[in-house]
Amino acid sequence: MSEHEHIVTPTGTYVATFVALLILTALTYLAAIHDFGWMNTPIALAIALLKASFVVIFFMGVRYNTPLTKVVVITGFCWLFILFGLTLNDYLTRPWLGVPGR
Amino acid sequence: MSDVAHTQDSYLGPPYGLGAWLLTKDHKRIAILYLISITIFFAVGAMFAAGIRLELLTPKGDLWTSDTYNKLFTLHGVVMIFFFLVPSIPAVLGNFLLPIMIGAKDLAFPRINLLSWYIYIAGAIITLTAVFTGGLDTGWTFYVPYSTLSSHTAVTTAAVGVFITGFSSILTGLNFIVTVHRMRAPGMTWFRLPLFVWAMYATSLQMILGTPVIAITVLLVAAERFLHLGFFDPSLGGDPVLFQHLFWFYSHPAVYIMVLPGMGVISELVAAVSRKQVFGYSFVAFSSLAIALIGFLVWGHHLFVSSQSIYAGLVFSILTMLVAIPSAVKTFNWTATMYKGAVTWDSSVYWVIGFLGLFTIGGLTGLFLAAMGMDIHLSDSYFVIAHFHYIMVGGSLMAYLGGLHFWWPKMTGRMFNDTLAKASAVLVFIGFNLTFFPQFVLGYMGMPRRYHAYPDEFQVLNVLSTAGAGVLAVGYLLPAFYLTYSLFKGAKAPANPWGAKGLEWTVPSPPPTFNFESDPVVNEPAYNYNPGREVHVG
Amino acid sequence: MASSSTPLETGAQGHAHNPNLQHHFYSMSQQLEASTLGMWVFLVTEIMFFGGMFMAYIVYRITYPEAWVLGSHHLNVGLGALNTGVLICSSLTMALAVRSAQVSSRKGQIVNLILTIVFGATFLVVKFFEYKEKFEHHLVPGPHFDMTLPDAGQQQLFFSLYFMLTGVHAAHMIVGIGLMLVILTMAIRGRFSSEYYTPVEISGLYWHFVDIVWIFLFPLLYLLGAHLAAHGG
Amino acid sequence: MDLLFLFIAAVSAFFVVLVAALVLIFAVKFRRRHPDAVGADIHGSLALELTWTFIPFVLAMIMFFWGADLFFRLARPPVDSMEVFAVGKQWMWKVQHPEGVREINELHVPIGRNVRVTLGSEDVIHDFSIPAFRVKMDAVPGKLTTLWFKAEVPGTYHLFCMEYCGTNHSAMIGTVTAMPPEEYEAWLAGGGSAGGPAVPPAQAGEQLFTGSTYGCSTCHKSDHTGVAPSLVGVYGSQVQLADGRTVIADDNYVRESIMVPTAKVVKGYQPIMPPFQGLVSEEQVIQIIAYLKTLKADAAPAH
Ligand code: HEA
Ligand code: HEA
Ligand code: HEC
Ligand code: CUA
Ligand SMILES: [Cu+2]
Repeated sequence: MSEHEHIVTPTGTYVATFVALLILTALTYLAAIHDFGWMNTPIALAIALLKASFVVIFFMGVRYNTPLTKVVVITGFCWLFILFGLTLNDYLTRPWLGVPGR
Repeated sequence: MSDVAHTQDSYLGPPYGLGAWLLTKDHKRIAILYLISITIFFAVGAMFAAGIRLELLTPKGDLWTSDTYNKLFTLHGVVMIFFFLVPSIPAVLGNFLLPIMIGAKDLAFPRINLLSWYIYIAGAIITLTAVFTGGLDTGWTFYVPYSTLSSHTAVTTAAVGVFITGFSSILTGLNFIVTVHRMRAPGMTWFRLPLFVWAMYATSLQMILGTPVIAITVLLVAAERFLHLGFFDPSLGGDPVLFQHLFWFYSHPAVYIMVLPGMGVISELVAAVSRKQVFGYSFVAFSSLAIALIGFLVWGHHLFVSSQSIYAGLVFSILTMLVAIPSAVKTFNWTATMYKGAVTWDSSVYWVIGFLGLFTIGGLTGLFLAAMGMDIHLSDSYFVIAHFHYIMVGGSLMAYLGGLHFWWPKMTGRMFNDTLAKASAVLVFIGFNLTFFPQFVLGYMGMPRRYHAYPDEFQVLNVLSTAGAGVLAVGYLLPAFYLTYSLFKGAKAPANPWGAKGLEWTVPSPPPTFNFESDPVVNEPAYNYNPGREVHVG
Repeated sequence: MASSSTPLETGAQGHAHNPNLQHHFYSMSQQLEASTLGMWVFLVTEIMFFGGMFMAYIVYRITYPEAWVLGSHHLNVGLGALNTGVLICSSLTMALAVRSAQVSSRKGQIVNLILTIVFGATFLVVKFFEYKEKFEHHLVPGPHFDMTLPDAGQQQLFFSLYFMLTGVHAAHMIVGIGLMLVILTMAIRGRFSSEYYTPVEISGLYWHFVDIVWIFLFPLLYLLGAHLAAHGG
Repeated sequence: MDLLFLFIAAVSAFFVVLVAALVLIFAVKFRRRHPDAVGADIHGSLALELTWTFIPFVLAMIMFFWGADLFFRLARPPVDSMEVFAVGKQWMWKVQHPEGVREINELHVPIGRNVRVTLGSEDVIHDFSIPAFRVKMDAVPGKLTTLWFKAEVPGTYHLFCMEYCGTNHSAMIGTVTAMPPEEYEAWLAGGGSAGGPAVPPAQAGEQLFTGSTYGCSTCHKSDHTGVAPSLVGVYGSQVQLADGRTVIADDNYVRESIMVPTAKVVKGYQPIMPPFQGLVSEEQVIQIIAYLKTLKADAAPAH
């Protein structure tokens, strides 16, 4: 693949990613045993999302991939949110109707 | 171009044996494998339809028991949708044509292509096992909790069958997407792609994004039934409506999976019969993508009377209205394409006209259902049945048959009897309207679907409908005869019998194993019937 | 649209002779790009596949927050965390295996692939003991579920989703290990080098994806209302 | 609704005829006159594209607003409706009138009066549909749903179960009889067609609530002295929940509070109420709700 200059990630990057993931896992746990009220879940998800992005960007090498790959990844998440969003659009608005006369 | 000396054998040539076919990696041979299998399934589904129509001749449920009737319409729906219409155009015509149309030697992943056929067959066999080990009586929609807690039929087996078949569709979609992105011939830019390819691309997007959800959903149903896990069980606090969301998240896009390929075929046919550039190429191309996208946002229109929140209903209703617009754009563009064309009166144009008429009716009646207040009355009535048969049978199936005839000479190297083909198209058109138009009226009068027996006043229209099905049957049986006949006795087809444009018409009929004698290079837009000036489309 | 890379720019130059080039591709780079794109598209379908279950999870968690916390307390956070670590290790070795292929180090590939498989197997063993524990405590939904628990019905919903999510995830691990065994044999035979390492690369993508799923499963299943437990709730 | 139907039908007919006519005219007028003829070199027209995007868009929006308006009117029963309860089970409808009269697969209603039907289901999904009145609603197990209608013309009409529910789905049919109010009163007084003791649902609910089987009132006292909130005036009010949300106490909230009390815990109370899932039947839930509705804040009952 000489003409295609496929970049080889240095081992150091991988190890750094690995360490970061472990630290974030510990952080997930620490965040969970603290009471942040309703914020607990968003925090947990934010950390998970961060971890996932590390894996996607470094381990899976999206960094060096074609723009198309990035579009594909983003599409995947968008569709997931279509599924979540429009379904919740039902569940979260159900109580709005109330009872007759109110 | 077609007269170059053959340096390769046609794909139909040696090696012949069964093994050479069953282990082939050639997209054209796989297309033929699919053609044979889905034809069988169409016949199976049609026999179920005959069973339904015969029962409905009389108001009393006298031909079958109600359990049998329930199995009939369920299996009719399951077979026709999952095993016939979803794979029909993509897996047969798409498989055969897509690589040739873009100037590739094969799909990106030939082995996966073959695998997807085997998966399809495996799913089909499992589902057929269900038919013989208790049947299936849930309706093709598998609604819980009936399917999980109440039905005594082989729901688990059937669910696993549908689950498996889903992967066949996913793999086909995946293959097409990668092929369109990565395998185009030099000079085949996105805006030179035939519109059929655009339609297949949009369809594939829906297949890969939607199908996994139905797969997991039926798996949940199977697990709830078989392993006694609980996902939707109301006695545990589960919500049956959640199932409906998950089901329709796929199954609404699935209806576009079923119609977009048909639209693609019609775009090709309209151009070829008029010998003219498709009017508004980029609008037709992008409307396919628009349908693919918006099509994912409207599934809740199947839940208007399901106790879904009425506010959610609002959102879904307005989006449904929006998704009708790209279809309208397409319809008008096809019509405009014929303006000042050089329109042939070969059989192809019969299918095109049939499609346009029936699809328009089917689509417009969708609007009745999308208008929420109206749907309250029409939902789950025969109006819905008529709506979707108009689109799926009048639209997609008509387009499939049209495409099959149009490319038959290319696929088999033989010409069929054009007069009989016209007769078949006319019979299908008449029979179809006779069968399904009365159902609109029935639905408006309030006749519920999935009814084995019905009140007397609906009988006249039902008899009409059954009679129509008889005519329709003749219309469908006819091609089976003259197409088979053509295989043996038909005249040899030239490379381009219709004088049409497109890479597939530059190669011999039937095409050689690697499609092209030499690597094709494209330097003109699609449908360039008036060569001479490079055009911008719009 | 990524019309950028016209598939043919590389044309039929020297490497058309690479024995790994399939006949219908023009060049190795076209082949590699097609395969990776294929795998990414497949992973998108996987996202949607798990998405259906996550949807059910979200809906019921909103509806029955209490039961979800109660259910979560029955899970073994220690084992869950251990498995998270194990999977992260396996992801590292996987990434290194791909790298070894890229730099044509056969030994590196073999060592790292074996490690990946070992970590994967460890994960499954731990999972097995977790499942076993659930069986013993009558936490498997169905007729044997411990109905004396508060909110027994809704907790069954939780455990159904727990088993389904982790079960499907475990099934993916098993497939992944199978895949790795195949890749390992190919690596031992010296099939991969900087010239050709597509199979290693795309199996790696799959493996990492399975890891990502777990990254979400861990907090969503094991750590709900952990702060309540920590304060003796 | 029938007006809307006519409107869409007219629009549809117009477009079907338009498309069909154009296609046929073009196909004939521009038929191929020479085997090698090709069509004119026309590629498209932005103006036309915009026109035929815009016109259908406007028409579709009219349909949407019209349909949505109708739907909202049908989804929200007027306050003064008479309340009938119907529970679907494989394969029949059990109907109960506010005065307690019961019927099966039949529904008698007075004309000129808004009738609200509250629907429950004991097993699978059914659908209560009266095509002549253009109404239909699923009866979903695990929740309560409603629909309403007003009969104008005396007569008998079809009642269908319109959601597939198994073997005898097509036999889950009945009749709706609309009769002048006086006849209806007489019919009620005669104990309906089924006969049997006529205990009004609200009264039955009261017995359930205060009786010893479930013992609701041992905890729920009307004077706020119990371990549980007083349920006087709760129905239809805003309830503060322990997790900070507020919800309106509608049918489904009350139903859920009985079946799965921990799903939504009232602020200031411990989640000690036992779940009644599997103990209290759908019909009894409906009766309890009917009773709770009578507990208005101003007129606290005696017990
Ligand atoms: C190929 C299949 C297919 C296709 C393409 C469609 C297309 C559409 N469908 Fe259909 N539908 C089904 C198959 C399909 N449907 C099936 C199988 C069911 C029932 C499933 C079951 O319950 O078993 C169903 C059910 C169904 C329902 C639910 C009914 C119910 O159960 O209560 C609704 C409601 O909104 C609906 C609406 C629409 C609309 C608005 C379109 C639109 O996309 C149509 C767009 C097309 C046009 C509008 C025609 C062309 C336009 C013009 C000529 C210009 C004029 C246009 C305007 C003025 C806007 N469909
Ligand atoms: C691709 C999809 C597809 C196709 C091609 C068809 C084709 C046909 N369908 Fe189907 N249909 C569905 C998809 C499809 N259908 C779906 C999804 C449902 C919903 C299922 C559910 O509710 O779960 C349904 C439901 C359905 C019903 C409603 C059943 C009910 O709700 O009770 C009816 C009733 O008339 C019907 C009729 C027909 C007819 C007459 C044909 C014709 O086109 C078929 C023509 C073929 C023949 C008629 C058979 C061959 C002829 C003979 C063997 C000769 C003898 C026959 C006679 C004299 C009649 N279909
Ligand atoms: C052991 C005592 C107890 C019994 C018995 C009991 N409840 Fe409750 N109930 C409670 C408590 C405590 C609450 C408040 C906390 C909560 O919402 O769970 C409550 C809440 C409610 C609510 C929600 C009230 C509001 O203000 O929103 C309703 C409705 C209700 N109960 C109905 C019933 C019915 C009907 C019965 C009998 C079938 C019943 N309860 C039996 C203790 C009880
Ligand atoms: Cu009850 Cu259909
Ligand atoms: Cu739909």
